[in-house]
Amino acid sequence: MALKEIQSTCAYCGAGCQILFRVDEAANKIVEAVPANGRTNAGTLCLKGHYGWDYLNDPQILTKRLRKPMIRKGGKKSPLVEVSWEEAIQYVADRLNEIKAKYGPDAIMGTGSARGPGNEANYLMQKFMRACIGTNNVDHCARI
Amino acid sequence: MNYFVKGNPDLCIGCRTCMIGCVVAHEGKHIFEVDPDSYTFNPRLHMVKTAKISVPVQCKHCENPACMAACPAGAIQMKDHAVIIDTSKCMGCKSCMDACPFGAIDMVTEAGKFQADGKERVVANKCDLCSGIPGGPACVRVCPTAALTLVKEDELADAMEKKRMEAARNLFRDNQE
Amino acid sequence: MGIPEIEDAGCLLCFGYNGADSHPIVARRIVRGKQKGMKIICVDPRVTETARISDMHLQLKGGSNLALVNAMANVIWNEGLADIKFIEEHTNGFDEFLKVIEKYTPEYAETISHVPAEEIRKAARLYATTKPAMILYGMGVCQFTQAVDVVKGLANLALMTGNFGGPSMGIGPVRGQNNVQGACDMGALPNCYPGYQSVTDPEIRAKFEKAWGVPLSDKVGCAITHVPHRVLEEKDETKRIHAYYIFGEDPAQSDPDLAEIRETLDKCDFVVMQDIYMNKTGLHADVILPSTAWGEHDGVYTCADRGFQRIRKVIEPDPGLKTDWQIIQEISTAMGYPMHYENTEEIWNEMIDLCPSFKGATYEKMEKYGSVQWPCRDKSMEDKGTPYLHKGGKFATKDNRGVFYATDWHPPMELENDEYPMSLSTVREVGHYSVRTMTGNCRTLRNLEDEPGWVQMNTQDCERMGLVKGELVKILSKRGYCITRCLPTDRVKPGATYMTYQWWIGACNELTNAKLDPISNTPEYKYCACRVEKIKDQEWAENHVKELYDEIRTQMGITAGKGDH
Amino acid sequence: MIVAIDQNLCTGCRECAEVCPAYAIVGEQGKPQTIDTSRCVMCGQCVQKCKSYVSILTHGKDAYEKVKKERNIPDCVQEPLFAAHAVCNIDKVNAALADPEKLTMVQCAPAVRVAIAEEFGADLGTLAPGKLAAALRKIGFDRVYDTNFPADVTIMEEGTELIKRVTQGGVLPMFTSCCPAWVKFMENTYPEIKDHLSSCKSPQQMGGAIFKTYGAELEGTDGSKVFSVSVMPCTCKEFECERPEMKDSGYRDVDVVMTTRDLAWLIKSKNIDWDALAEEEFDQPLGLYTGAGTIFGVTGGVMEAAIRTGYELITGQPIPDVEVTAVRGTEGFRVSHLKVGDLTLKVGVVTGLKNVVPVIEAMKAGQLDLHFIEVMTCPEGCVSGGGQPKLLMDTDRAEAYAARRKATFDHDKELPYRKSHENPAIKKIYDEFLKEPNGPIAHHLLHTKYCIK
Amino acid sequence: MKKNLGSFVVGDSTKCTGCKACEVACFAVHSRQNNPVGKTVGTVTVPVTPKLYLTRFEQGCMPIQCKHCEDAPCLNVCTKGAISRIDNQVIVDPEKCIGCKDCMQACPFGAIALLPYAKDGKLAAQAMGETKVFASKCDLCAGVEGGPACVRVCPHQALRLVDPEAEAEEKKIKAAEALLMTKNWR
Repeated sequence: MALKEIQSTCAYCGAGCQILFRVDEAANKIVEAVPANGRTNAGTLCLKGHYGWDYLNDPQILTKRLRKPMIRKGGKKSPLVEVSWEEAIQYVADRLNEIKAKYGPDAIMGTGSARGPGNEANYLMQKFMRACIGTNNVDHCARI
Repeated sequence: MNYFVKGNPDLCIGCRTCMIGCVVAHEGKHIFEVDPDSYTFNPRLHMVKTAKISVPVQCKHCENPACMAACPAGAIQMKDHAVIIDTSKCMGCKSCMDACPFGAIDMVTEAGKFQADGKERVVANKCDLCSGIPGGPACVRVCPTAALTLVKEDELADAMEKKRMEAARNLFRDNQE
Repeated sequence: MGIPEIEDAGCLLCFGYNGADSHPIVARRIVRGKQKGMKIICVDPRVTETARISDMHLQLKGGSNLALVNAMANVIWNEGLADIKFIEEHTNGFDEFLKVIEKYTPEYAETISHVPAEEIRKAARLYATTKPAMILYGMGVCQFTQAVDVVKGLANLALMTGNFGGPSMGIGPVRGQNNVQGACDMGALPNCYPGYQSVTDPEIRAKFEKAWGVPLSDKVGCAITHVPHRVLEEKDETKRIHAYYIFGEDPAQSDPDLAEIRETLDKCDFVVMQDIYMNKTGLHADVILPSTAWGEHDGVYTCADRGFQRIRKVIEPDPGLKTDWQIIQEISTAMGYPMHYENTEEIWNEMIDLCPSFKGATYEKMEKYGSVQWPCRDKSMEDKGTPYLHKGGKFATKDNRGVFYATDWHPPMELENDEYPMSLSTVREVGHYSVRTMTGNCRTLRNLEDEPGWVQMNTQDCERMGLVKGELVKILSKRGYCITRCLPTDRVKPGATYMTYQWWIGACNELTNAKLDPISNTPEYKYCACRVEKIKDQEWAENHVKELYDEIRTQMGITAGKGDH
Repeated sequence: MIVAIDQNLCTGCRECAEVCPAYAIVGEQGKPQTIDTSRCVMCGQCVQKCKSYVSILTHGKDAYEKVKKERNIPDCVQEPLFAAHAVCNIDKVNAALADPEKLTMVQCAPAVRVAIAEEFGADLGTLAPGKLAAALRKIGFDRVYDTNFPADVTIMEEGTELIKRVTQGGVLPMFTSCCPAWVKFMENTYPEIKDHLSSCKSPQQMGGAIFKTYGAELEGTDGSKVFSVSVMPCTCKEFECERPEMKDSGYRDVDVVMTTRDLAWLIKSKNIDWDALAEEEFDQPLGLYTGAGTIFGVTGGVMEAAIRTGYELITGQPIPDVEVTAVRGTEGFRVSHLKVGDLTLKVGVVTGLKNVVPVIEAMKAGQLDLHFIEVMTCPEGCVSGGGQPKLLMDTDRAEAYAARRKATFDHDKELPYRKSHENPAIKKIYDEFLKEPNGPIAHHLLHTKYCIK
Repeated sequence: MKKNLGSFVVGDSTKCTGCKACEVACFAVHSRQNNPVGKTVGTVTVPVTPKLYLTRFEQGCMPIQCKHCEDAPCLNVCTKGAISRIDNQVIVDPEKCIGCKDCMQACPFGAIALLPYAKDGKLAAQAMGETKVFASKCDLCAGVEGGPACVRVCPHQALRLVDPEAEAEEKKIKAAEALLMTKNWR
């Protein structure tokens, strides 16, 4: 079984360690993570770097991996109902437009994410808040 | 001589990567794919933290092992420069645990193996120097601060020889003065 | 300065930063530095791994940071250890600064910090006389209401000793989350566009309006920690927050005073959560949008020392998922502001062209060099970025001079009292990340530490209360309570307790105070008053914890019975 | 031999040697031990200590019955038997009880009533004089008398002797002589101090002498018909009664001694249901006793009883507090100075025989300034005697002794008379028979000499 | 921490004199559980049946008793289900024991003996009037106040109650401290 090697940056702290993943492409699974010779980590990893990737295999330990958009159709406290992407996107867009129309753009708050999504998604989020919604109400959990 | 893995408290940062490394090495990589409850998490070394120290403690692979002497089942043997427990022979009597002066043996459940009353088997667990695992002791390999060293005969002998020479030189200097 | 430079410092002042638990691979540099002969001064109320190997450990009382920092400055000045040439050539505001620190004699600071005056003197001398000297600080500085003041105080120390502008010197914040630096870089801040460009600067705003093709608000936005107030207490309907789009965060677990957060989410008209796992916030969200996870998408992270590094798709995501940027793009388009990016590099290229400091950090360079530390202003392959800032004593101010700021110390907002006689500080669990939706779903990390976590307490306190290791205890503040296990340790001082914040049952943020630093808006996670209670019926408590765990996991969509604890 | 170690059972642990005050147990560690009879004082502490029981596993299924037979223990007994043991004289008692010619008179030492109920499952230190009297009567003794009565006589005699020695310049300090193991030890080890001992016989022997004289008179018979039995907490009392000089009544003063444990066996062998026994009184007049006689069972008790009477004999005034707590306690050697009129009476109390050695040595060196010293061999006096119920676990020992002590003092408190000289039966016997303390009759019957070879 | 392992008592032959106080105490506290036995010898009406056994060997003597094995061979071998683990301790139910002796053979320590079973102050009888016997072994004084009686009564502290987890924890700290002293071994 030929394993594909892909290098990435660890998602678990600001040290920015480089990890080399060995991937079984056919099974679409990570086989192991080994330290790569990154600028900051110089061929070492901590426990999260070594072993913090198997959540991708969805082991059903703590929480369910989200796979379908969901809406509380009956309002607050009602159960979440799985919907199509089209419906979810349209629903969010409509509700946000409605609130923006009613209370103004500053009635909407958005967050960036200091975690997994990455810089591009953060850039787009703040652009969305600023350009599409029209507010500077965007922040993230930098302080935790 | 038996080999042993030695922790250096000056280098250890207490992160316990070694403990997981140990389990992964012994259980095999398949643990990342199986049901999370179908394997047991039994590190063979344990982090000790006090105000003065952080360092993992594990079997020293004594030359005259007290655990081996205490075992009534003949489950502990010396093999490949290590003191190794054959868990299939172990009945969990804790004699070895009581005998070990380092607290290096603990008793752990064996996933999927049961006793007559339906409870999971509990057997002695300790460092085996990753006997049979390619690459040698996993704890040494994964430690991010290189706080663990596998000590072999040559290294120990060299270190002792170096110290003897140093002592001799010092005495020689004293004698000359 | 960069992370690799740490080990070459002559002296490290490690202030409220516990690298071993928060960034083991940064801690590795500290350990290596020690082996190379680096002097370490550790300022921390706990015996951390750094404290353990340090040359001097100032085990200060929690909440006294600024008094100690000011006292160190006081000693450096009064003992003639300041770099007067550097101060004169490269800084402003020194005389005003001296007036403030005058009263912070080591003896005065001793009364506040409980660190002996002589120790403070020795530490100040060691820091001021060993070159190069570096300062690292962490959440032990930032998560106090006086956070920014202390950061400035630490900068003062570096300024007055000329420890800026070269390798292995300066001051370095070591951030908590992996991509805090990136989120800030990208302008996920209420006052800045990407690249730290102020939203109130008309010139800059004009640049972005032009690039994005719409007029932009000139008003600084709402800070995340103000959201509860703006939802619950804002009387003016037009100023109230009515919609909350939460992306890759779990405020219902990570924020202080969780009861208040839950109320906020329930009272807010429309809450959207975009995440990879069901979490506490999801229980209150109106819409949940599933996205790809780290390992399933491409992009760039910025590490703590300003290094842009690529993240890559390692495995193919579930075909039903979209990347975060795709989701945002589609909502934006649906709302009438179309976005049409094909990949992250397109987004990245738009971004760097708007940010002078990032302009040269192309994907190509990241591929080639692995890591590019901003500022990187030129796209030519020769500009490899900037390992350390303020080269030659040049600061990012109008006149290129560093500025001294000094503030007086004030005590934490909530102090110990008769009802809540102990203090609580939140800390990190090395094997878990953030609210642990990722690491908690990693088999071996979960095996190492699981619910309900631990409260670290001094052994004497434990003996007095008859508590033994592993015993379940109830811990309360005036805002709430939780159940956790007792961990007696001689690493913490009597009267102080420490908990990690990722647990559901041992959820210390049920207890923490939501008071904020007035500048950074950071909550005072590191200090509130609490009380520890013994639970007589341990069997009940064990079952209770198990039931709670099963219950929450059921809420999170996991069938009960999995994952023993 | 009164106290012996079974060679087949002894494991050689030498725990008994630890408690033997006379260093009489000899042998190699791990090998069966023997008792050096020339040193042994027969206190029975080794019997109390020994845990080397007849075991089914070690000695076989039949060993138990064999050992029981060897020791003359009643068949019904099923309790564990140990290597160190004392002689059992139940057969002799049974023979006398069966003899129609014999008038059996029994006396019980003070410490028996606070311990015997333990053998029937009662709490440690349960006070049971009423059941004790009832049980003895049920066994068939013709007269159920009490050693507490001769204890009161002892106080009259010994108190008078002390006053004489103090006021007329006799040998001082004077030692008590009621503990036979102490007397034996003195004779073995320190014969040179024999004149320091009170010439009084022990209460048991005074009782025996009185039963066969005055007691016989009261019955209109003579001493030859009387069979005198005593029940003692002590293994050495058998030795004392067998001393050849103890026959001043013209007969052997006491014919046979049973220990508390022997009596429990006897009661069981007669199928007497202890729990069902109704309380009864001791017979009059030789069973009427005071609190003073009762507290002979605990260390310091003889001293306290003597002071209660001596104070009043010397001063003619009632003693201010009948409870002389200054002499109470459980320490091995305790000294008190007491104001008795113009006299400061200096007294000492020794408990645990090993503790007497430094006292004697100090006295011989002229460093001891005392008038009167009580000596008891057993750890806390007769309540802890070698013939008392044996504890299964030594960890209960402190509790047992404390409970028995407390019961003794409680009994003292509840009795109508608490001073020996106020006992009406004492007044009566001196009026009718003994005439005066230390007088010629008393001297003949109730006093003795030591170191007679 | 919740205990996961069974505790046990071990003897120390360097201290033991062989006095059997442990055996008698063991019998005393256990016989009280279903026999009317008091604190004195005279209250006993049944044979002494201890659950630990003073053993002489070439170099001395010491009591031998059950280690409460975690994968207990005696428990595993018992076909009648008379041996079970209760609160981490391996315990024989004499009512269920039929005296098959399998457990005795399985135990590598000789910690089990076949002894008469007494109840209500009498030896329990079975068919044909034979005395019922059972596999007698240490139960760590389950239900006895104050913990193992043998440990309490030993006059020379030659018996030690081992909490293996707590002791291992202490020993680990000592071992770690030793590493601090040998860190510059090179």
